[in-house]
Amino acid sequence: MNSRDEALRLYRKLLLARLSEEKIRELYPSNEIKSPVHLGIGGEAIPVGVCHCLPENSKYFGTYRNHTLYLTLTGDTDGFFAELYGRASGAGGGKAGSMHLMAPDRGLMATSAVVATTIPVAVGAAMAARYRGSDDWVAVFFGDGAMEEGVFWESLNFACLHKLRILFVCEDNGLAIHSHDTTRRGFRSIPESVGGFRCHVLSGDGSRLSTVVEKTREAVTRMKKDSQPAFLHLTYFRFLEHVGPKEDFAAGYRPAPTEAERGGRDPVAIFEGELKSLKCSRPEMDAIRSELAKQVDASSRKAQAAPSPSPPDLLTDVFS
Amino acid sequence: MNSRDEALRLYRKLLLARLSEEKIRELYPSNEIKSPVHLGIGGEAIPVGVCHCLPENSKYFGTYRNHTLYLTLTGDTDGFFAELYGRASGAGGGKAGSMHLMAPDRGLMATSAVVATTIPVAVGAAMAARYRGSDDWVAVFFGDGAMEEGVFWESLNFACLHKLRILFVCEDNGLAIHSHDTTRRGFRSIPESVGGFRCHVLSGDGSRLSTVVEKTREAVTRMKKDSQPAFLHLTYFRFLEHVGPKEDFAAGYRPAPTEAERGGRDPVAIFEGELKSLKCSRPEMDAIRSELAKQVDASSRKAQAAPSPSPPDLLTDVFS
Amino acid sequence: MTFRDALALGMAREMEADPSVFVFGLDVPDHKRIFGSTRDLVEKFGPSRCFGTPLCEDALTGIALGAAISGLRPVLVHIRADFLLLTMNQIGNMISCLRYMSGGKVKVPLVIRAIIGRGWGQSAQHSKSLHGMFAHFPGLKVALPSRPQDAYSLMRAAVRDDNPVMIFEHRWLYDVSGVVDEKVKVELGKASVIRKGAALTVAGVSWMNVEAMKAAEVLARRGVELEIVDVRSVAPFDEETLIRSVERTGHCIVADYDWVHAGFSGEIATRINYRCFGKLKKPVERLGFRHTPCPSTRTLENLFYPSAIDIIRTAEKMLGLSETDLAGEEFFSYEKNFKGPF
Amino acid sequence: MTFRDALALGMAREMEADPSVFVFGLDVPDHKRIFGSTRDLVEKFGPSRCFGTPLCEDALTGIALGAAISGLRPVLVHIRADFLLLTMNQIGNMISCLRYMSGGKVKVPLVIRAIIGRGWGQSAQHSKSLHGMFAHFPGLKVALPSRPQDAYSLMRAAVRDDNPVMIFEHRWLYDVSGVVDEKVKVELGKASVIRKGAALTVAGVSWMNVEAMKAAEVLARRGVELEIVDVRSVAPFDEETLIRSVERTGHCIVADYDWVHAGFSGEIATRINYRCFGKLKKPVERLGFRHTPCPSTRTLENLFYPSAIDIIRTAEKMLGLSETDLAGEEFFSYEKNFKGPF
Ligand SMILES: Cc1ncc(C[n+]2csc(CCOP(=O)(O)OP(=O)(O)O)c2C)c(N)n1
Ligand SMILES: Cc1ncc(C[n+]2csc(CCOP(=O)(O)OP(=O)(O)O)c2C)c(N)n1
Ligand SMILES: [Mg+2]
Ligand SMILES: [Mg+2]
Repeated sequence: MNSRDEALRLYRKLLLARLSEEKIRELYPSNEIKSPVHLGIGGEAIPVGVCHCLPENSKYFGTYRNHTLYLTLTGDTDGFFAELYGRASGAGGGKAGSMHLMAPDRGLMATSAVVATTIPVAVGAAMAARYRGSDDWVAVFFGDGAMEEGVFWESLNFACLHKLRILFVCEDNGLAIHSHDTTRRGFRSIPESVGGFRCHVLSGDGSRLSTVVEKTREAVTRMKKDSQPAFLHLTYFRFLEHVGPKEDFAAGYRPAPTEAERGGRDPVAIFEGELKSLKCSRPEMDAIRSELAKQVDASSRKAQAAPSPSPPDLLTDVFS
Repeated sequence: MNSRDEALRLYRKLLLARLSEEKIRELYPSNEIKSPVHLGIGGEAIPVGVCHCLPENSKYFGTYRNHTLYLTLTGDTDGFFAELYGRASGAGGGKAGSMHLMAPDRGLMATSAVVATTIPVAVGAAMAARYRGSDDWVAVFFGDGAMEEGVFWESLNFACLHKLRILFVCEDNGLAIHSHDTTRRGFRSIPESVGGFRCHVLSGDGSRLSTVVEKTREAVTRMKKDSQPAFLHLTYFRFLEHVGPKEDFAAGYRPAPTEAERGGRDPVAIFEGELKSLKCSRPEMDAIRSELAKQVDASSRKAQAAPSPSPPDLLTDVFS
Repeated sequence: MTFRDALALGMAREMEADPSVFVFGLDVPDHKRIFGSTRDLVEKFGPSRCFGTPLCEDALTGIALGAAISGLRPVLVHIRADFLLLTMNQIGNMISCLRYMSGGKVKVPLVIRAIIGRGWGQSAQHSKSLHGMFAHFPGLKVALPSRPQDAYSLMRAAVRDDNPVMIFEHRWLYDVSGVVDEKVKVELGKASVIRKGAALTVAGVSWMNVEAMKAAEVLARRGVELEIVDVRSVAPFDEETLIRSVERTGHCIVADYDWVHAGFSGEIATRINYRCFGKLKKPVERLGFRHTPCPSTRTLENLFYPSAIDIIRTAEKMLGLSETDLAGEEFFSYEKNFKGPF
Repeated sequence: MTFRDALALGMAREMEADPSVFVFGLDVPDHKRIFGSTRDLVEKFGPSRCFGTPLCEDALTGIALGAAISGLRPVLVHIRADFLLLTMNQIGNMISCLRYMSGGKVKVPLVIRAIIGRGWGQSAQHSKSLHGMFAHFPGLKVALPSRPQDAYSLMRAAVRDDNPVMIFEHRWLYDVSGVVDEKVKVELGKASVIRKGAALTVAGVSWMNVEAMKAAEVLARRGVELEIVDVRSVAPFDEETLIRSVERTGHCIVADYDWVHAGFSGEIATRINYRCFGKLKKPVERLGFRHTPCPSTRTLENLFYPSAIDIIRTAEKMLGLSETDLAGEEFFSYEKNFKGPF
């Protein structure tokens, strides 16, 4: 982190995502959010950190676990909640739901509920940038499970062959739904698996926002020097169930973390620690928190009251 | 090679494939072989050598460039030529053509004209062996281009994860139709690309039958000791056009080899050199050659005279 | 017994009977057990016969094929039919035609199960049916049970079949209960008349049979008796059962659970029109999805999907009846039972 | 101008007009130039606008999508339609619905060309059509030109369209010659009456229009005039042109170039039956592939594919005519022109 200011800007992003998802957890039991929600609690630092380090006009691609990415790029809690509630004013006019939040005007080009599907699409965007001679950057976020899909390897090969300006960001929580990495990986480690490709490979703790920023900056520097794609492997801990608002440690497929473990993997708590060393006071942080909480609260209320799409809307947006 | 005898047995296989394909080259201009032919001239040592080193009950999977594999496993020139001519007595009753020659009773379980499609099928066969507790071995042959298809990586990952007894045999001619490897590969080298996976990786000159045998034996030894799949990377030179009976150096996408280069990449010529050092005389080799030439000639004539399938055959073999 | 339990029981019985049967796919043995439909299998048969996999649907399909031609009987499960689109190459270029291409030298006994998603805003990528698309490929059998007995019996028939069989299961059907007689055998490729009636035939596919039963109940109160033919199998397709029905009623609504354009409903309608030429009182009507991707929000979703109400209104129009007052009726009852997040 | 040259010219004109158009795919710029259909493009527009790729059809399709939503207009070429099965996930789960899922925020202008294989024992994996399968997905347009003018004009319309368009090109059509007027525009989604006649309507798809013209020529000699409607587009589908024709003739043969069961022929037949209810003199007949994978040997291949002879015999049956003596006729002339190896 270069400055206190920059850190506070990042903190706002991190917190906006966290508070929005905590709000979903609070509202979900009412059964009014009729969309599956894949919450990113524990993984917020990755999109926040990566997006922070890329230039303004960069293009981003994500998955169904896209809330932080959407909010980081847009700040648009209104469109976010309205979409979760399936309202006409939602980010996707009610057609998207949680899994397909997009904001092309803010660089969020596509998200998808089919694992790994946006990876080649991102490569296509990087190719388009090259084609037009623009210096746009592209980043694509995907889970560790996505690397098992063939299209990941096809896309990586293509991007490396053409030396495209793209960051492959693997958000590694060691899980695909309830399946552990050990039951899915035939390779020695994620960085080693891509080690034979002509790209920069970097790893780090994705729970630490400062690490994410550092690694992304390093990737950017290396890509500028030696123009090849970068592969960023960032680990994090998924606090909640795969889909839905709850914890599910009781299901038995993984142990519940201790309080200390929680703290050590919570990007918000960790970053608050770092803020302290940058001389940000608790009251200062609390003020930001309550300001953002108000925003989230207002947006979620507005969404609840907003009108649904009307019947003719079903038939629009099929073709341009 | 352990003995003169063994070498002569291998020589017969190598030569049977070569002579059969030379016969196709001779007959093709008559337009009576109404099947696309992907000739393996230059690559014969790979299937011949690999199959030689695996136990009797092994299962094999191949591509459309399968003539050597079929002939090595079956010796069946009758069924081979009859299938090329689309006869009822053909290996596939006229339904297969050159691209789908199969002989499950001789271990050749499947071949396919869609690149990379038999790779996962071979993994399934290896899994079946494990499931039944049998010690069958599986080998799957594919071109270098097949490694660019996602399903290769999915299959490799699955096989490595489950430590299956399978040899992935990459027949690397540096070409996919007319595209050179440099226009297709985003990785540093083929062995490096798979280096992060939990498998044994071996490379060698696939034009040299003795090298193929040596590398395969080494793979087998290593797989027995440390039960993991093996990846065998074998290079060779494709003498002819991608599909069809002709040379196509005049097309300009690659230089014609000099006579010396030809000799250095011709598995039959190379192996004849080795045979000499094993004290096999030219007349001895010539005798084998003329014996096999007669067999090939007889089979091709028989095929030309054989009856086509009859109309009701169209509708059989859809379901069991 | 519920539909989900019937599926699990059908697989369990085949696994007991034949050690070459195994069940695999993403998340098959986890604690959710594919919405309960693989319950108890890993406990009863162990992790070598019921196992989860990496995310690699294309390879898994090839692996199933490789196991099948090696003498095993794999059952591959997909939690959403949409993921079948990743496997089309193996299904269309290999599984459906490998036997033919080999001149009958290999046998391909395998089952692919896929769930048709609905409930809780599944939207465009988790809601496809695709049964008609697969029915199109010679060499595949495609079944869609809509009742627990069929879920059980067709599952058993599918596993025993020496050919590739695909089974499509609508998510809402999982909670449907019904009697399951373990001894009842159902042949693949046969339709079933699940309700007798003289006024009009409904050819129902999957969930649409439940909607049709509801429509029939409503219309019966005013003396209009629908006959409902559960198509159950789209490949092979049992034309005869349907034709016999329509020859009696002279009216047919095809209620498919898929888009109408270029879907299986056109195949059914064409065959009826051909065979009942001159005997139909009205042209065959088709119901299915509206021709858009599936939207996420409930409001639009309810317009996207066909329902009992559409069947009722279409039947009334065909029969020249006034519109029934539906004010007091309870529709979509399964949707009300369904809660998120998935 | 030949059909292949017309395809190349259509692309070239769009590439001249718009620098955002580019053409790519396996082997697109090699010396064979996709059977000549990408001729001169790399020379005229350079390797950044016409390039070959690794073997990765799934990724290529996603790459096309990514380029399209970034403001380019990609044309992706497949030398065989069968390889589209590798790309179904991107087409069915992304390309066809990304605009809808985004609530209209992205635009997807891309073209996917695929060649339908026939000639020289292509067998089961190099001979599929699949147009009906794609017509089924809302959000896609699907065209099948059968004449050089349409090859040129539909290609241009496809590249200019702001939506995903798929073009299926039958391999035998490549050698067909015809006049191409560069100024003629053809709208996507419109059928074309390519022969007028009063006796019977043939709805032809792709190559079957050539067979239908031959059949018409034969039957015309005995005074029976077929009307031929080249369907040209299966999504959107131009029902009106066809209905107008069948309303006049009262007879229709749907001649699809695909398997019949669950294929597009059922969609066409259903719509005719619906709209012309009571006006048809005979039930609509369908022609298509026999319901098997495509065999390799010529003997069986000739039984597998429908032909002019089938059209003639079906028309005679429908019209109550005796069988025409076909002894002196030359059929399959393109097959005779076609030589191996591919
Ligand atoms: C192609 C495909 N297969 C299966 C699924 C079902 N599924 C949804 S999320 C998921 C796990 C993905 O794991 P990972 O990529 O690590 O992402 P994470 O959920 O951990 O963020 C699976 C298997 C899917 N959506 N798409
Ligand atoms: C999936 C697929 N894509 C494209 C093709 C067309 N094609 C046939 S062979 C070939 C090249 C394959 O190269 P490689 O795997 O190296 O095998 P080789 O022909 O060199 O033996 C291609 C692109 C195909 N058959 N299948
Ligand atoms: Mg994960
Ligand atoms: Mg090669």
